[in-house]
Amino acid sequence: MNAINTGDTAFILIASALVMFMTPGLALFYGGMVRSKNVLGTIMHSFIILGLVTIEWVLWGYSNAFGPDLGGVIGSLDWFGLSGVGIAPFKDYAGTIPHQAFMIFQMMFAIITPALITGTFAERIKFSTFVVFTLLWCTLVYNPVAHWVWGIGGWLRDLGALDFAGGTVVHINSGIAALAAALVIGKRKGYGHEPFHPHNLPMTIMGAAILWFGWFGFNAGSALGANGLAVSAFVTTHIAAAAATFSWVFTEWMYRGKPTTLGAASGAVAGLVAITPAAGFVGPLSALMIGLAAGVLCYFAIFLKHKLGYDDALDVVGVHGVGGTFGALATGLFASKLINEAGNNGLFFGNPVQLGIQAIAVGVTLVYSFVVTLIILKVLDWTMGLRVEHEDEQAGLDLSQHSEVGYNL
Amino acid sequence: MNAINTGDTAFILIASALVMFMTPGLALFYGGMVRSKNVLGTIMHSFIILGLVTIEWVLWGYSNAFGPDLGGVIGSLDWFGLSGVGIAPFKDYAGTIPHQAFMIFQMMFAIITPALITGTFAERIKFSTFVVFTLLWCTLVYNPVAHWVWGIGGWLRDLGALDFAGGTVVHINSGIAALAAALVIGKRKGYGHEPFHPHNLPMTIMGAAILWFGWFGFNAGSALGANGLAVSAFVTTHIAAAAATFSWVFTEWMYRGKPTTLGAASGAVAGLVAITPAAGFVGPLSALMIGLAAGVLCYFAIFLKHKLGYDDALDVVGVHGVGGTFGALATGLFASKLINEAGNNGLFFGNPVQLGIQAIAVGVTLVYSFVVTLIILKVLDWTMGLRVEHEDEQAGLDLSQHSEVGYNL
Amino acid sequence: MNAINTGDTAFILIASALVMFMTPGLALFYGGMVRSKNVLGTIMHSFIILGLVTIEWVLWGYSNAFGPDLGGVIGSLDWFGLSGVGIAPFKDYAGTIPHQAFMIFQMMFAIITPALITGTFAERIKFSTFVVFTLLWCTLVYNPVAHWVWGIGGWLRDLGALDFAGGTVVHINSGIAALAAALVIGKRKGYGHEPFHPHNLPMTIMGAAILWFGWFGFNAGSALGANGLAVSAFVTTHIAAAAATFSWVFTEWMYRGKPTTLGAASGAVAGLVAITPAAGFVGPLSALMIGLAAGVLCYFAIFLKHKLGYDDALDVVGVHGVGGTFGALATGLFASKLINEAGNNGLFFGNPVQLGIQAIAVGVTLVYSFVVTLIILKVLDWTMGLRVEHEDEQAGLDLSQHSEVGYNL
Amino acid sequence: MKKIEAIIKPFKLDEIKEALQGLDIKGMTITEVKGFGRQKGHTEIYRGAEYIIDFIPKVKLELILDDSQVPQVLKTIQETARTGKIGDGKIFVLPVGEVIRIRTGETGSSAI
Amino acid sequence: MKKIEAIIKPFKLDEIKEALQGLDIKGMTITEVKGFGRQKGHTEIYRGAEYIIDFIPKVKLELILDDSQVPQVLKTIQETARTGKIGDGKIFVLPVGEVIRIRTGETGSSAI
Amino acid sequence: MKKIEAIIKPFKLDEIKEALQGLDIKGMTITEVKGFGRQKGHTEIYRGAEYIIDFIPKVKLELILDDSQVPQVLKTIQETARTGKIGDGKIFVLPVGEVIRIRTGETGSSAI
Ligand SMILES: Nc1ncnc2c1ncn2[C@@H]1O[C@H](COP(=O)(O)OP(=O)(O)O)[C@@H](O)[C@H]1O
Ligand SMILES: Nc1ncnc2c1ncn2[C@@H]1O[C@H](COP(=O)(O)OP(=O)(O)O)[C@@H](O)[C@H]1O
Ligand SMILES: Nc1ncnc2c1ncn2[C@@H]1O[C@H](COP(=O)(O)OP(=O)(O)O)[C@@H](O)[C@H]1O
Repeated sequence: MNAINTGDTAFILIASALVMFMTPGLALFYGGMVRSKNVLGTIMHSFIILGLVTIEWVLWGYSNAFGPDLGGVIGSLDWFGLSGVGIAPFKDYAGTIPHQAFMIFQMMFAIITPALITGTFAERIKFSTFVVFTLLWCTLVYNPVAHWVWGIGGWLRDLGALDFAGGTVVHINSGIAALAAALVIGKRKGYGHEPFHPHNLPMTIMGAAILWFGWFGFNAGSALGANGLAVSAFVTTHIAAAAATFSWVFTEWMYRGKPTTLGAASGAVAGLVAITPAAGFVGPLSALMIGLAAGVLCYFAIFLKHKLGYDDALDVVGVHGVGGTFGALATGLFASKLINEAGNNGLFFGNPVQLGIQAIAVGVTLVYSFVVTLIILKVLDWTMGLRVEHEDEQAGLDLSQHSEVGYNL
Repeated sequence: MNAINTGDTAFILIASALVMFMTPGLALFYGGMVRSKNVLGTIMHSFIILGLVTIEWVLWGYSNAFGPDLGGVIGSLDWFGLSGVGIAPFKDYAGTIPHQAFMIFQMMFAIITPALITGTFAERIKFSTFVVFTLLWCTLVYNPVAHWVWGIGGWLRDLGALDFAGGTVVHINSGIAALAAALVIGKRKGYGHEPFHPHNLPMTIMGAAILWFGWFGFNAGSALGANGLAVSAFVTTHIAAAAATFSWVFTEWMYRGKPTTLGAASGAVAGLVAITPAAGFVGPLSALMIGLAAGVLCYFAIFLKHKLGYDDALDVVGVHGVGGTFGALATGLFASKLINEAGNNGLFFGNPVQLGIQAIAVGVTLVYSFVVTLIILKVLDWTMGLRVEHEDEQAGLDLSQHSEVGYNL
Repeated sequence: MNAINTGDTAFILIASALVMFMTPGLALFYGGMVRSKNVLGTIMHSFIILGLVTIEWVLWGYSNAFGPDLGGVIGSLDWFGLSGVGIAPFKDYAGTIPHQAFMIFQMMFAIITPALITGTFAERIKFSTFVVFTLLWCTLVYNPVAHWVWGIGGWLRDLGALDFAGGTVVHINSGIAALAAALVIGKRKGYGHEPFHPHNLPMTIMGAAILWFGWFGFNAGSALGANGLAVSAFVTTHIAAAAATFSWVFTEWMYRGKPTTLGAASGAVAGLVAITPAAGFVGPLSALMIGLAAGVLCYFAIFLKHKLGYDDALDVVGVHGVGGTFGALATGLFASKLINEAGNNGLFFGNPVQLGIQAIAVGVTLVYSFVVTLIILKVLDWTMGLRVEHEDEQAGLDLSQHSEVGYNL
Repeated sequence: MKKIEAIIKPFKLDEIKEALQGLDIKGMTITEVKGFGRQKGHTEIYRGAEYIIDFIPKVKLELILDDSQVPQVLKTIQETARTGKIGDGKIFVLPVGEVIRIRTGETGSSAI
Repeated sequence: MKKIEAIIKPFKLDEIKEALQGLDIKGMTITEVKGFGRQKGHTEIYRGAEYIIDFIPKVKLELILDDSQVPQVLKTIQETARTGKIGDGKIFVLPVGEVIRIRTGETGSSAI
Repeated sequence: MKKIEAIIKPFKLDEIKEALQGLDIKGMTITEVKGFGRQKGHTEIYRGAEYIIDFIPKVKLELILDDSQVPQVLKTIQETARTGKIGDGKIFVLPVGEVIRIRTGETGSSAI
């Protein structure tokens, strides 16, 4: 039957609104961490993506990612301009809600993913180049990877990889792209000797709170209906976020002597990242474990940049790259058919193969995204230039790129 | 049948919450744009309206706007104090949700409309007079116009004017009232030679984000159920907002050399305003076009005030007046019965008459609202005085009207 | 029948998300009122509770509060670690939504209640002791009281006490605990002669707005379905909040000569507190009256601290203690079976007994919570020490407890 | 050389800056300060508690000048900053021993 | 006439202001400054990275006085601002050439 | 004793502080100020309206020194603060009558 279920539709629409709200939430989360002269530039990265990627998604993005499969690798352009994407449900994706509801829910994921990357090149990227990068990256990286993992006929989906709400597509993908970007763009002027304090931590915490709030839409909405699975994903999402909040803060308390609020906010996001691929496949106590581990792991992962010497300004690699990878693998450990019949069992539930499949999905995404992102950025660096002038960096992106000032208090 | 549908009810309640949240969102949007000494006064305008108009709506507002029709012009007082407005659905408005759900959803519209006006007289209005103005304006302007357009028996509704979610009732209405207010109250001291920089743009952008988020409730909720129409309105709303964000920023980039974040936030609001009357009547690509046009149009519309010499402090006329008018007329161009059987076709779909009907609704609202607002304000100016004392304006509304200070950082 | 209703489930999940969002909202509400050197410490109190209490609730909290009854006094540990708390509805609590949905909705209440208390000891509590206090308080105070009032077999529930959404469990409970805490911890250094201005009122107002927004989930969600009762609770919640916003501001305008924005925000919260126990039992005009009274009453209640000489930093006693007590008693006045068949009539509807029952529930909660909180705090004060060192208080909690600074503008 | 410090009402700053530019003054430095004086402050009210705030926002202007420029500049500031109401502020003149322009190392009058 | 500049601990401001009012001091100007000295700063930690902050918030008090008032004022400030712990601050006395009250144009002692 | 006031570019502060520590300077006080001078400001654009901002953020350094330290410190500041671009700032030297250390009541050189 093709009937639209009002409860499911209400849920997915509100979930879409929540996920949309995450992108400005991210803008605040990132905006509070940069120096005050870059607050608007940083916020603008996320905000303008709302404009750009929406248009891209309507025109060709949705079609490439979810449209009729071409060889397991990409969707065709048959749905260009949303042609044929109407109100009637498209059963292969979601049988009880209008096709457009599925499309707009997915759009919000396509928006936030490139926005996540912006944390790595904050405080120094040229705005015009950034705009071009975003469009290229969505087209050449996000859309294919989304197709592989979620599209009907996508090869990773067919392989049996489990990714409930975007561990590979969103987090590993953006996290590893961020590493490529940090390497190509180079360090911020003064990095390592001048202090780079967050300029407004209440803003960052508020941003983290909005992310947490919106993530309920992200993960529970990925059940595509207001059903038991949605409830299960909602519960695991919250538990993992809380557990990682606690474990990050506790780790740094032990390790550095102080429990910090930025640590609490960072831990929350790390937990949310890690549970994303697992949310609809694991139970509450598994979520607790995943969250606790993610908080500790990501705390130490951010030290990588000091060790390896790249400047991932707002720790996209450490939180989304490492957290997402951990979550995708943890799904291969903790997944259970008792929770989700349509999923599979993980290693701890007697099915070691799943871990291998997860590792393949992770590896493929890491390699593909890293390489293609690197190429895009190198080409842009040669042609348009990736980085603002020395003096513009000193003056800050707000003045140099936007002729505005964040605060006149 | 009189059964309440849980999906529809869930959707309208959450939509009501979202629309309620828009008013504090507006408070931030406006609050960030004024000088720091007026931040609280500006926020207070919106916040106190939540208190005032709720009471007004419960007592007589809802009855006047939606109660039993008197001659096509106004609702009677039969529903005074919500008498007879209970849980059973009132089928003529919404058959699947409790009557009170419809009432509270509409209340949120009645609240935000006068709040929109406050942007025009920001930084100089006397608080006591403002309170009286708000109550008079709701009673004498908002309630009748809402009745004409949406009330059973309202004459513009019967004429066939299409206004999905409030292009005329909310935006044209508040936008033209704002023009009247700007003319009566006069320019801010120092306007034109002193700088009037926004004091906190991150706050403004956050406000715009909340508005965008809440607007999903505003427009999609206007379908009054979690149905295909709601999905369609949700999708067009988002697309238009994104398109206008992009086109405003791009326009100023070309025209003034810089893409600004205030431009992005302003563009988003302009797109949301323009799509409001059209949301449930047009398809995604029409929404894209409406959004793109709204961003360009409203960008240039705000220069009107410099040309014509009035001081519309936060550009209510340029964004809501012009954007709303454009949207209402665009509905007459792009509306299609393929999208909404209960609507009509616009000019581009073979029905030029609709454009004429839209123009009548626009014209009537413009004239009525402008004239009555002007009269109210003139009378208040003579009796209570509209504007704070010279020195109080210099000290700022926060200190002079509220004995408070926004920040002690 | 055991079928899950999608509309109800969608509603309760979104309501849970809204209530979760209240805790960071509270963090902002409180955070804006302290001095800038304590902003992070204050926000952290609420934020870390999200982590701590979630874990506590999953492990033993839910089981103690809602698990199989032991003698009317406490739930057993049968549901430790959510064992047996699955997707199938648990009919005795909520028949149309998964049991886990009920569990997670209740979790959000368990989180915000101890967060409310933190306003009283703001700016001077030791972080480590605070963490221990929170866990003890939840276990020894919140869980039993929640069981008495809401748990199957709880003795106050069986007595017939009406508490729709937590007047006793949440507000009286936290309000009176706050009084105990203020008495034990003592006044802030300089209190009474140095000025203690709010450092960021826009933040406080934003927090109040988020609280209001989230409270729709809190109160309407307490209907546990998207039904007529939810609509009724939603409407009364909004009306009371608005009425108290107005009446608080109006009272201080008359009494002190100025209508303040902090007053508007405080009034909104006072109204929301007072309507909480009554929300699903009273009609719109009763809500109007309750709200109007709450605004006036709580305004004067905060002067108590000056009279009695304790330092309840952010007025938890005045707003939540007094407002909650008033609301619980007002439920005994205004409740009507016409609104909720499953409730009862209050004094004004011919049933004076109900007022007596309400008074018992209030009295019991006041005494139990006060005494146990006092004991916990005294023990902690002797063992760990409750208060930061003199110099740490002067430096602020942000630096001394967290080695962070809120703003670098 | 002399240093002139003027405490003025903040909203007068632009006017004074323009008047001084008219005198061909090439540079100045300003600071946001708070003043306490005859002008009374204001009251703030938070949840019913009243606070009297004595310190009023002012702007401090600092200018280094050649002795010859001093009388004219004093006159201009005094006239432009004046509203005639209490709290208009003060001007102080201090002796200066040496001036150096960092960019060039120039000293004395040519460094101003 | 003399100018007195005192760098003090911020929380001492109110106390000093009151002590000076007791001496019939009619005006002063204060500025938020940061000090570097013997008193050591603090450490901040952001995502595991530690930053040592050397500059400590202080308040600068500026007073123009008649020579006769100077000794008493110095004594009062020194005594009131003193906590005995490192970082209590300094007082500097500078010569002043002229003072003008903007409102009236008065100069010299009567302008203070 | 002398007072040295230097107006510098904000991002030079750390470097200068370190250079001065090298000279065994024990204390200094800094203030955020805004400067107006040859260096031109910037343009801000809000909703299409352009504003020219003339005042540029600078940092003011204040040091009290024994006369003997002055030449060396002037040289160090001038060299370290210099970028060679317009807007590098100025150094002023003012006479000081007296210095008191609040904590101990010491005066003169030993109070610095
Ligand atoms: N003796 C003083 N030393 C330093 N600053 C002073 C002195 N007297 C006044 N001021 C500054 O001048 C400002 C204006 O002084 P005030 O007494 O209010 O008005 P008026 O100068 O018109 O009599 C004060 O706010 C303060 O900043
Ligand atoms: N030579 C100096 N020149 C200018 N300011 C100084 C000087 N020495 C100290 N200060 C100021 O005085 C403050 C207190 O000095 P510090 O050495 O920390 O303590 P103490 O004065 O008790 O020895 C410093 O933070 C700084 O603002
Ligand atoms: N005469 C002056 N009095 C006080 N401050 C001055 C004076 N001239 C310059 N300044 C300060 O020095 C800064 C740098 O001066 P500027 O003219 O821009 O560059 P430069 O010193 O390289 O010629 C100014 O921003 C201002 O703060």
